[in-house]
Amino acid sequence: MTEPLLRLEELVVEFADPHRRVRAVDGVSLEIGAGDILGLVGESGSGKTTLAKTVLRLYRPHSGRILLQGRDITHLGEAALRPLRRHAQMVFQDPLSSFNPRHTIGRALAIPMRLHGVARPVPDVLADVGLPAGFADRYPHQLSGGQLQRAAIGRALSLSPALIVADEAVSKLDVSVRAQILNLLRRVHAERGVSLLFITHDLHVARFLCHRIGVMRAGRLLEIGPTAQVFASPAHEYTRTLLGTIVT
Amino acid sequence: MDTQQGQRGPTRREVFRAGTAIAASSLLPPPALAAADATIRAGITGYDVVNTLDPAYAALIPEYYLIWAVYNALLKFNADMQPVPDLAESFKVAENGGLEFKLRQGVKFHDGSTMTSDDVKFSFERLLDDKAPSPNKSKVSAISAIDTPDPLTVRLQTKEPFAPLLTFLANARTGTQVVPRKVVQADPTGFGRKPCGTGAYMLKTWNPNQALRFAAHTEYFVPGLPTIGTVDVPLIAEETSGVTALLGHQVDLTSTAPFADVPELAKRQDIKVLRQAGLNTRFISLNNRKPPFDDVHFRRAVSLAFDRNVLIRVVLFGEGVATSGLIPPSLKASYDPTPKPLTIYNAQRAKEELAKSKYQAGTAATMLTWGAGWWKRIAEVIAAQVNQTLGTQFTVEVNEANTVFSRLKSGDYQCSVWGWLGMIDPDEYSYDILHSQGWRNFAYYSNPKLDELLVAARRELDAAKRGQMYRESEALWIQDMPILPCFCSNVHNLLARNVSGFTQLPYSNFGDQFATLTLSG
Amino acid sequence: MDVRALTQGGVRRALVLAATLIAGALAVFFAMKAAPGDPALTALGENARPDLVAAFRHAHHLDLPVSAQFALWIGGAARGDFGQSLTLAGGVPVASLIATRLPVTAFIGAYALVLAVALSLVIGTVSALQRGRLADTIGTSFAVLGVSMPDFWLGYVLIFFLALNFPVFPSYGFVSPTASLRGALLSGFLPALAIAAPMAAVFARTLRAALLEVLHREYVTVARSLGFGPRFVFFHYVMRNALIPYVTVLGLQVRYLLGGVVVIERIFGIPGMGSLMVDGAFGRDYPVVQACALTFLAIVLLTNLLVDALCARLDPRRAA
Amino acid sequence: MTAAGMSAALELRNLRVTLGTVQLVRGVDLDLAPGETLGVIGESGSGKTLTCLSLLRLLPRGMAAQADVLRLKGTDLGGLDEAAFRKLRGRGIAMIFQDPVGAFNPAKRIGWHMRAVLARAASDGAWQRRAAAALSDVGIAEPERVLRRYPHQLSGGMLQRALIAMVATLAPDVIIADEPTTNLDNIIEQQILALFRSLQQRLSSALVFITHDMRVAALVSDRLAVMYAGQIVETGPAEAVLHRPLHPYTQGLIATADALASGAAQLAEIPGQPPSVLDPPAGCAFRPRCASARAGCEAPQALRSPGEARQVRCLLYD
Amino acid sequence: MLRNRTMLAGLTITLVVLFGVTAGAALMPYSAETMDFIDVLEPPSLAHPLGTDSFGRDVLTRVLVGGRISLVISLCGVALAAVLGTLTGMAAAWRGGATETALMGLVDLLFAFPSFVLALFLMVVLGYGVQDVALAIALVYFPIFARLARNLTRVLRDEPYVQAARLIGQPAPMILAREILPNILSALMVQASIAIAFGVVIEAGLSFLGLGVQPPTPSLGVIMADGREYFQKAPWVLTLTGLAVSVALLGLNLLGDGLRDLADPKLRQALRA
Repeated sequence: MTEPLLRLEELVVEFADPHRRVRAVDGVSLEIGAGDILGLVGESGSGKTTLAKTVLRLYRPHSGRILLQGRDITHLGEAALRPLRRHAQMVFQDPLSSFNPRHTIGRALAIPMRLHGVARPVPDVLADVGLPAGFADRYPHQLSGGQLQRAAIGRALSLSPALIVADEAVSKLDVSVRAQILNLLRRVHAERGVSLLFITHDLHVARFLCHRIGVMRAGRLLEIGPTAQVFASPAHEYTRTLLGTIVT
Repeated sequence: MDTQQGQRGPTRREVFRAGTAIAASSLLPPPALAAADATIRAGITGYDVVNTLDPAYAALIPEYYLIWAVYNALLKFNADMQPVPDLAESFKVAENGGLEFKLRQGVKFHDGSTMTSDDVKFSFERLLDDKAPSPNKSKVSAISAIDTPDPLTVRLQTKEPFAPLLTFLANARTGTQVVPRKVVQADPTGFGRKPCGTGAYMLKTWNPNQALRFAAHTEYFVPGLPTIGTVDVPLIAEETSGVTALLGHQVDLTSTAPFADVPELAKRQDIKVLRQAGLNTRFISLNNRKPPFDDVHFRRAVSLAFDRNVLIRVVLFGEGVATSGLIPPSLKASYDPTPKPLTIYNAQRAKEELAKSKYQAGTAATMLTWGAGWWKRIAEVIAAQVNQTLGTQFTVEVNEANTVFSRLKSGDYQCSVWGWLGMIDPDEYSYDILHSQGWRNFAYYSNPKLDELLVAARRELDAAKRGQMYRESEALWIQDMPILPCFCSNVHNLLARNVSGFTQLPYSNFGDQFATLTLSG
Repeated sequence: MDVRALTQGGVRRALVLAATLIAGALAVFFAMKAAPGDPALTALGENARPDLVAAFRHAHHLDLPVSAQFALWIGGAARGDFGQSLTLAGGVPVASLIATRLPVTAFIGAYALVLAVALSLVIGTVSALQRGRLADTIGTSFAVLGVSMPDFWLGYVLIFFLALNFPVFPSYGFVSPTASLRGALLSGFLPALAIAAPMAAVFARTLRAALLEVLHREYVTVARSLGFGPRFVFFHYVMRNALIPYVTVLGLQVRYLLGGVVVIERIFGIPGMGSLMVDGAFGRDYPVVQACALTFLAIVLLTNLLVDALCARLDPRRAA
Repeated sequence: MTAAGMSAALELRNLRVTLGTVQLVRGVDLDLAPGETLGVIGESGSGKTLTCLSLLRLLPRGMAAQADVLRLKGTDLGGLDEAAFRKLRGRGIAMIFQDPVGAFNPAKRIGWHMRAVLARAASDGAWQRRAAAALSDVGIAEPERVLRRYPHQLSGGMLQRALIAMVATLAPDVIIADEPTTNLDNIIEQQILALFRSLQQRLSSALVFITHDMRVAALVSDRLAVMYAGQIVETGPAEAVLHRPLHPYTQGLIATADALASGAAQLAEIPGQPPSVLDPPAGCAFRPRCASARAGCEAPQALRSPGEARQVRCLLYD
Repeated sequence: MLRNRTMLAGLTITLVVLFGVTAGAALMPYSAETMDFIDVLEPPSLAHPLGTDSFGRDVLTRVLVGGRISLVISLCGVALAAVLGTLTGMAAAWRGGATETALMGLVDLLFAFPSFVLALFLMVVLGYGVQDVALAIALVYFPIFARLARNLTRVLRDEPYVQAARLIGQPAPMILAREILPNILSALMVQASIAIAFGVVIEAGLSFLGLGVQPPTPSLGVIMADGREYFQKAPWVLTLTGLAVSVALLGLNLLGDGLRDLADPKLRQALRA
């Protein structure tokens, strides 16, 4: 049997704030196969963003295991992680703050490729995500949110990762632009076969994009299953409440 | 200069200044206020440390300021700096240098007990005691025996005649003030904090580092004195603050005044400035063992290369006189008023001397000085002038006063601004500083002829002859220029307009005048 | 649970404070030992006899290894015994020196703080409310000028141009508030003003900036949208919330305030901790300098605690 | 013009908001009948929030608003000075804000806020009791406990309820709700929307409901107005606009929403980016993104009335 | 508008001051150290705008030369503090955990000493002199820069673009140097301009007490301490020198204010703490 692209086993993430310990992720186990799109839905504070960042080892888990391509990265140090980084990339919620305000888009795209020895011209990367080559010379504040999010997706893709984690990647975008980015993500998945871990609070968006859906609440994964199944016959009471909010 | 001067560092100023009653004598005695209730605030300026009021162990200038008020010695100085009887009623000097004192009758200590010759004997024995050595021991070490044939007679014997002894027995910085045997023996270590003397004032409260308060000694042996009931003595660290305190009416009398302010202050109507030539000597100490000052011609060249009157003008603001020797003008009997050509600015001669020396223009030397205040200004001015005249490269190095003194003592220096103050006998100025065995001889100067002369002067009991010997000695060493005499500065006291009765003496007296102070409305 | 969290917080703070004090003591002690100069010579005079010097060193444990000296000292300090003054007030317990000096410095410091707060509240508020107008320009100019004036220089200028012409403010010395409160307030006014001027400037700028920032907060708009009166909105919304950064900065500036005290005390002849420390520094009085530095450290740490507590009161989000 | 006349709750003509030389709102008209809900739809930078703030005269420093007509229940507000206008805030026109957390004075308890509002509402009785009643009217359980809480101790949904309770206490004629649910979770959003409906029935206030979300607008509104680049580009009854959108921009928005809801494989998208606030294109601002753009679109477009109670700012309907 | 004017005024004064202490000092017809024992303590006049001191030296010349010395001392001290503080603060924030606790503990300890007490203490320990004053200034400002850099870095550490940099596998030093430093630099510069002003005050204060720079080096504090010696006789030396110092600092402070207003709000917050 083949090892899934990403496997989480009983993952627990805690934060120590000055007064108490907060368990942000509480015993989550799940798998993402190659080419899979998993949506994580839940309300604010449910721990979905923390889970996403822990998967990428921006946070250190308290217990449990993270296996990326079969390799245990739970406790790897920063230096050991570095060469593995290219396999898992992230697209953030706020497109403007995902770019160093002092770097041009071209530089922001070139740095990761240079680090990992990818020889691909920046204009090509821009073209992949539907941006004109001239944008390479612009600074982040000169671009709109939608354009920046395209560039962010381009930056992630340039390293040909196996997994992209998208954290509320369309929620800060204007309504009229959202569809563009969702279509782009879908296209990228179709063309590259890259797996997606897609975090959202928008059930419509989740249903549109994801093969499978996990529902999180208070750090726990309540249920997980194929999108159609979760929508048609939710197993958990909370999921039913959540789905009840969908306006059709 | 005073020893403490060196170590107290940058903000310290000399203290031993004296003044004759220039102002006081010209005024009619003002009507006394209800004196017993009156308080006078006599600020000690430039210092704020007083550790002990035990005369045997005092070392700091402000300590003596106050000891003079609390105690009396056998003798005191009159306005001409001649020792006159104080606790003694009369005294006789024997051929062999021995001294006999008849004491006043019925002199009371602050605790009410009566002073006897035994207390006097005890006071000297204490100074000489090796177990708890006093820094003043050397002043009285000439004494070989103390006899007290009766309660009012004291005889001091010396192995050989020691002329300075008489001066040292006056109420000065020699620790010879008389203390009560019983009180001291009851608590020898605590005595410094709870002093008990025969003086006009007794200590009431002591706020370390801040202020002391004194109350009149009602059984003081001079009838009618003291006139003021209470004397408060704030310790004012900054001398300039002392001036503002006086101008702002926070004090009535100060122990010193900054030179720069004196000319302006003297013009004011609301205060009185007492000033006169002081008992001090300022010079540049040269290390005669180290280049370039190991060459007599170079030393002479430097001495000729700067104008001492410029120092008087820009450092002292006119408050002093240029000197050609070590003994200050106030010691009239020994002072030599003849100006020595080698100490008078003469660029031509300076260059000639330089030509004769083994050093040339461009020679570098470091002149040590310390801290803030006018000490560093002396160095700055001299270095600038000498460099200009001789083309040398003298630089000024500012150091901590402690460090400067250590370096002088260990001979680790080329030249340094230096000086002494408050010394009351010519022997201290001459023997100590230039005799090859003198403990203040940081020039490492040695001249057998001078040594011989200075030893003879110590044994000469005839004041006139002795004075002549010192004048000769000054003429003798000046040719070698082992140090560069610079000037003698004035001493000052500032008085509020309504304060009178302060007789200024050249050695910067202070507490001894509390008794005669009066306030007018 | 709140109470437990609070006491836990208190214990933690007390531990941090103690640790900081000990670390500070260590630093101060060993730094002082490295300083040049010999206290024995300072105390006894440079021409002191060697046997006297040795006796002095023995009496004050200066002949022991430095680590042993430190152990002795810290042990004593823990019991409130900072040893005896070496040169400044020979033999007097340092603790009693500090005990007489600390109230003076506390008074002057508090006086300066009150002046600075009063001045800055007026200037900061007027500047913010009159933003861009003449009053703002004047207030802001004062504020910048205030920080630009060296306090010791200001002290001198105040003495010579104010004190000597208006004798109601003494140019020198200090009257204890226990003796005469009026006297203390008058004699402390000029020194407190010299210390306060730069502080007031910093505080006023902080308040102005904080007020302007709060004015842009949504809750101010909300309050106005509900029809609350301008005075109500200003005091209960704007000022109330601007006080939080204001008090924080106040706390941070205490170290500058105390720094100013050191110089100003000396110039005005105020017998406080500052002049004690300067004298101690000049006189190589190790125990005095160490104790002073440590006391200053303790004052700052305690003030920080106080400010934290005040901030927690002002800002419920910061409460435990 | 449906709700025009003496009985209109609010009447606004040709509102313009400027920041220096930049026109941020470029001539907006609004009419509300009492008890009516107008949904205003627009993206960031469309000028919808500024329109609301200028109704309350609470524009940020530096911005200026001008309108030909502003009437509240027939009273002309144009000539009122600030003191008089202030009395109108809260009771004549009130506003609910997008960020409930930022809307409260962080240093004060909920009870304090309630008390301050109650002081403006003319009624009697102990304030605690009335405050608790007001909170429980908006569906807050244990109101007494909530009164003692600080804002940071409550969730966004709870705070939004409390803010609504405060506004409700003042019973304003017009309530402006500026994206009141955008920062809230789905479930809470549903509850707040329901609360708005019941509240409006109770108070019979007119409601301006601003949102960027078509579906939300449809839930609460009687009529819809769509804004783009500082102008209203389409208005009409909610049903009609949702099912028969006229303006190409509205059509695009609805197509996307429909595609998402139906689970289509590809989303209908509006190409391009929203125009820059500082430099909108001349003429029809939507022209660069419009598939139906044609000659004439580069000229400024007026509102047309192609049907009953409908208006659209588009050349297609000439 | 106002802030631009403020900054312009600050920049103008600073430039004038910089010109004065560099070219200006060279253009003066007098020397800062050569004594003239004739024109002693002359009151201000056309020939000597700030009068002369007790050695007959032109006070303006000395203020210009002394200003340069004081500025250089302050600049060196602040530069040292900024470099060490920034490195420490960034390292602490980036590493977090025990490293941060230890480093910031040290920083907070230094920070808890009253500034001038710390400087004074250091002078006693180090001895007097130009380098020692610079070092004392550096130690007084080190904790301020360390705290600032640490707070700013902590803010930026959680910014998506920094996380993105980690995710593409940039090594920590590279992230700190490339992604974080350039974005906190403006805040550090603001702090530096204010610190330089305060550094001059510290130098002046120490030298004024006689614990700082020692004559004949004419630093501003030395000139003022000298003027204090004969304040009654020639009040202009202390008064006008102090005034000149105030104006120079005014320029630096105005410049700092202007820069602070330009800095973006997130950093402004951190600047205050």
